[in-house]
Amino acid sequence: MSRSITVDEVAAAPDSGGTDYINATKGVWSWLTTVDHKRIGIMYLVSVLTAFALGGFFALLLRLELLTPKHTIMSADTYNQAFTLHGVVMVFLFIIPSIPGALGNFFLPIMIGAKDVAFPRLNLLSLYLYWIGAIFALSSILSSGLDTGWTFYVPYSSTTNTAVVNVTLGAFVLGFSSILTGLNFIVTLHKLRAPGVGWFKMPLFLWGLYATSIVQILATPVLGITLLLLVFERTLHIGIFDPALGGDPVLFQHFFWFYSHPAVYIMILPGMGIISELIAVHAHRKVFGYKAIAFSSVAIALVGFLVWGHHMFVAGQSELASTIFSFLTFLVAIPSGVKVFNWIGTLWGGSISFKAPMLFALSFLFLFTIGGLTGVFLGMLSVDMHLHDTYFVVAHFHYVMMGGTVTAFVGGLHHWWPKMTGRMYSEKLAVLSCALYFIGFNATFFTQFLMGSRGMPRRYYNYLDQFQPLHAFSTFGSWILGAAFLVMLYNLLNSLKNGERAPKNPWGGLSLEWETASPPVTENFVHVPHVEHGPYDYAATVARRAS
Amino acid sequence: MSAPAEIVEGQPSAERGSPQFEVAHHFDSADTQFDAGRMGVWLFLVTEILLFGGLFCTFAVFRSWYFEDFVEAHHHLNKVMGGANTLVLIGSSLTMALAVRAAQMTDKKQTTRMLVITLLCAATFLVVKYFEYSAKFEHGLLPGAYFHGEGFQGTHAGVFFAIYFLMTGVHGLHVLIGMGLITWMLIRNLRGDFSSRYYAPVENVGLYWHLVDLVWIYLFPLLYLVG
Amino acid sequence: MSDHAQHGPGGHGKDHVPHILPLSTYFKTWGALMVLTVITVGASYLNFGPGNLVLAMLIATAKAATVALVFMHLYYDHKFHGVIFVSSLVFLGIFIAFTMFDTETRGRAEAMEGEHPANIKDPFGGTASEAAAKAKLKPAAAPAHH
Amino acid sequence: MTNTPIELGSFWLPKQSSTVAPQVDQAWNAVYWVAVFFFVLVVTGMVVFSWRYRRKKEGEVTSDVDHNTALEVIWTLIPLGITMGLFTLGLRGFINASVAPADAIEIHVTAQKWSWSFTYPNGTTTAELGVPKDKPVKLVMSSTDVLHSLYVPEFRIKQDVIPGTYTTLWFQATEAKEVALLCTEYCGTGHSDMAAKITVMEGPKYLEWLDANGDGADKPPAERGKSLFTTKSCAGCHSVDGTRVVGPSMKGVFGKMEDLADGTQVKVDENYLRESLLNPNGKVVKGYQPLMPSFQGQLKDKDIDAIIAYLKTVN
Repeated sequence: MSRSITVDEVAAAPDSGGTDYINATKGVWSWLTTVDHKRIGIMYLVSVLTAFALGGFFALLLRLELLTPKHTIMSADTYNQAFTLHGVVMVFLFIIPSIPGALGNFFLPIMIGAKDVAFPRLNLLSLYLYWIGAIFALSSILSSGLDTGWTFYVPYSSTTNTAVVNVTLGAFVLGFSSILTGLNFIVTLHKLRAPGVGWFKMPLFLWGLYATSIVQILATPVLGITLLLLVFERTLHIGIFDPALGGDPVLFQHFFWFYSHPAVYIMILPGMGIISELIAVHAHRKVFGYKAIAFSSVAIALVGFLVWGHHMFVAGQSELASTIFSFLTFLVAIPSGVKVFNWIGTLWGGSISFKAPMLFALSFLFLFTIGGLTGVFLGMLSVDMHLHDTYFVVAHFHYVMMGGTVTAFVGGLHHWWPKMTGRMYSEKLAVLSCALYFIGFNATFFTQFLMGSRGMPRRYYNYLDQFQPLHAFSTFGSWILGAAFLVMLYNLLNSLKNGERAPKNPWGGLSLEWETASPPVTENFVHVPHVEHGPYDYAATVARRAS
Repeated sequence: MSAPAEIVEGQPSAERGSPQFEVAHHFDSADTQFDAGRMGVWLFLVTEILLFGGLFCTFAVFRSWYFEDFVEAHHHLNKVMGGANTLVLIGSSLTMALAVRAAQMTDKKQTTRMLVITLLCAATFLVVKYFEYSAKFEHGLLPGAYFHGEGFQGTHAGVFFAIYFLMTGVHGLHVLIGMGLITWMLIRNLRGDFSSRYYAPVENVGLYWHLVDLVWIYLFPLLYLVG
Repeated sequence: MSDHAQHGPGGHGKDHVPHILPLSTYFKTWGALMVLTVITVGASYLNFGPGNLVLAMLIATAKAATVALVFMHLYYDHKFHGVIFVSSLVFLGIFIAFTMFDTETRGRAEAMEGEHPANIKDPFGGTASEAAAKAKLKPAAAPAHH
Repeated sequence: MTNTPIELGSFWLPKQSSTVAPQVDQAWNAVYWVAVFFFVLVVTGMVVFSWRYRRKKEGEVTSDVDHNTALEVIWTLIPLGITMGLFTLGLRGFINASVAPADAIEIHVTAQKWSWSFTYPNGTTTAELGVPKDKPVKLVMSSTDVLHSLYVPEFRIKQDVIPGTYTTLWFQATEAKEVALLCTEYCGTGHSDMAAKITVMEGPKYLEWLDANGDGADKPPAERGKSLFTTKSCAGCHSVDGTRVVGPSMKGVFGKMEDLADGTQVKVDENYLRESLLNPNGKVVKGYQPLMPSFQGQLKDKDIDAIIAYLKTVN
């Protein structure tokens, strides 16, 4: 890749005699005590993928149970615990930490030409807190389970005799982990950008992470106090949420959603950032509307704080509050729409290669558009009255969270896999897994829109016979989806052993991570790189090469 | 790092201590490292404010719903003790600020003195709190289900005391954590870690301590004065 | 926003130079805080009705601002740190205000229906009772068209 | 679980069986077609551009156009206008559904794990809901334990039921038929079985039903007792399958000798059961707390007879 503008180019991509961040030091201990953001990223990656496998296992069990009404493979109580754990594991242990923890940690410093994040030891602490939180949360499986749903609504959660305290304390600790990551990223982006990396010369992935970090800082502490209040309500009956003592169960929902709605943006914004990278790099095209995409990330993050009450239109919230929240919800839909248009605009006039990462990015566009548009249904006050707490909602948030975030995550994983591991995976298998994923996903979840709009409530163990064919179809879809992930797992793991050595820049990208070796050396670059053009100046680069 | 520091004329330049301090490898200058640390602490303080914010929100909601009950219940708090504690905490904020100033001037003795006074103020605060809590326990002025205070007209005093104990309890926990951090600073100061070249930890603990004071500045009038 | 991207390696010294305030500033600040505390306690013995809350909050805010600006050096610090601090208060305000939009107005629509049936029930048309009456009439009215 | 199915009215939605439903469906249709339009727009753009600009050789020169202000303003403002329209449409249906007409019949709904009970203006309580056709009905709802939510798909109405607070919901049924009522707020083990049947009747038939059928006077006593056992919340504390809940199980209770808390013994017969309903904490079974409320004044003699008749059958 000719990039004449890098002052330290020769030194920045050293053939360092085979020494890289992976084999720089040896032994488990050297990983557990590392402060290298790349190693921490890899440990996050392994952890969140384990969590994803666990959550996915619960999901498959749930779908199997729903194959027929009434008892199929488990009792109602087991079912309730399974969907709760599916939600808790996927939300707190997988989606929230996934992209920032794994890909963000690995690439954020490299993309701005820094040697590490601002607070490397805090970064390691954040990983340890994640593990501790995970152990707390998962200890519930071994004790009495948890059957509240991931939303912990009172008074159910303050009266059920399952392990609410373990899991809330776990989520509390996980919240700390999330806060520390966000704090670290914000400071890193402010203070450690290499010379020449101005705010608007950052890859858009970083704008996504920046916006995410703002939300993590502002919203997560409220989850902390909410869970603390819940624990006190359970153990000491303080009466803040207990109506018998003058408290208000609906107030809990305000507290919970003040965090959990912005948390939706913690989940999706980094994914949107990845998609901007994938489309630009694989289309070799300058991003259309860079500033619009960058600012819309921040706008989504901030306006996202004003709309939590749209989860409560039928919860006993006042009509005035519902009206205000509905209005603001429509406003937050706009920046998401703008992003989609900009991505399509970036395809225009590009030179598009259909490697696996790009296929995932196009799948994202398809799935996220459905997810986003069905969100508009739920934002409409009267329509939400019919759809709230039905499978329509389940389908909607799976299209956003899985069709959006997970698709972006696996797309990003394929995109950066050669950089992270130094190995190429089999393109054929990657394309196969993407195709299976796309088909399986739609089969599983599109069906659920139909069930929901026809009146099938969520969190149902047993259901009306008329829904059986649709449920069965959804369950078959989930098996295809499961198979897609098995193929993907095999492909990626196999590449570690048998994959070809990855070149420095397999996709012809222009951002800084493609300047350094695959895999990168311990401090990313031998000399601080000096960058004089944006990460998407493809046309200029081609022209320069031609001249 | 190698390059000898340039010293700006007119700034305090006691002994150039802290040989331990080196700019961390991933920062380009000492200023950047200082700023990064301080920005990190400010971001952390944001999370603290929103954590307490949840409790302020419950207070606002329930005060509005059970206004009379709250006014009645707040007369059972001791304004004198609360006021005294406010003065103690403000005093500790002053001494903390002075400790940072002393550290900035590489005045080790003065730093030690000020940190010790700050610790004593914090301890005084907690002792007063202990007496207040005991009095509440004695009269059955307890949260929610455990409330059995006598002579109350309203039926929601339990909610007031739930919020009172939560707010002051969480605040008290922060005072305790602050005392731990100040003690740690004291030890490091005695070890000779700090100088005008390097005082970031003292400054950052100071910021935390001032926030603890800030929260109390709102807690006190809300709970003790207007109810 | 402080932008360190412009600083090259070695562009700045390896030493940080502290910004030191004169002692008198600290003591004046402390004095002001003590006086404000005495005023707020004193004011609580007088009855201004809702004014008590407003006054107490104004004094508390004055005290908090003093602590933040002087003791916490926010006045002398990077502007961005002030932005961080203020935005936390803004979002806290949003949290409390939006929650109270709900808690303060529950059941209000029902009450308004009682008082002004024409306005709230169907702001775009007649009253609820009329709407129901209309709906009731429809099947009966339909044959009339024949 | 009730076996009343949800009748479909279109591919996506159930039948419209209340006066609220057409307005909700109007909003649904609007947003549905807006969504279809934008989905087709995005996917077409994606497919067409992907094909048209596929990479034919390496090193192609790509467009350097990085924005177009006019275009971007347009594609921000048009969706903004559309969403504002949708908001208004949603608000309209919502306000209409939120506030009941003043002349609505008030029926009190009590939700508990995991059953519904409905109390009519004349004091009758039933486990299934009966309502007149073409008359507005207002439900005043409260829960005795956790959150529940009352949902009638064919009426397009839903509202959470909260302990310690009354929430309301209203509808006016347009067709004499049976429709399903479901619980949509997760409430534990029996959540998915917490359903009830709504029978919509012609006006005169409703009054008849309320008088006679309402409190089940024409059913055999044991059957009436069984429904009273649910509607009067007995089932919340007393199981009928032998499991220990808050109070003793009723399985095989009739004729049994029970040890009492005061050390004496008692034979469970009609008189003991009657006494336990009216003065429940007089003779408490050993190992249980005196927690049961008295049903003095709430149960008529024939109700007590019916419950006893039912308990005789629980083995």
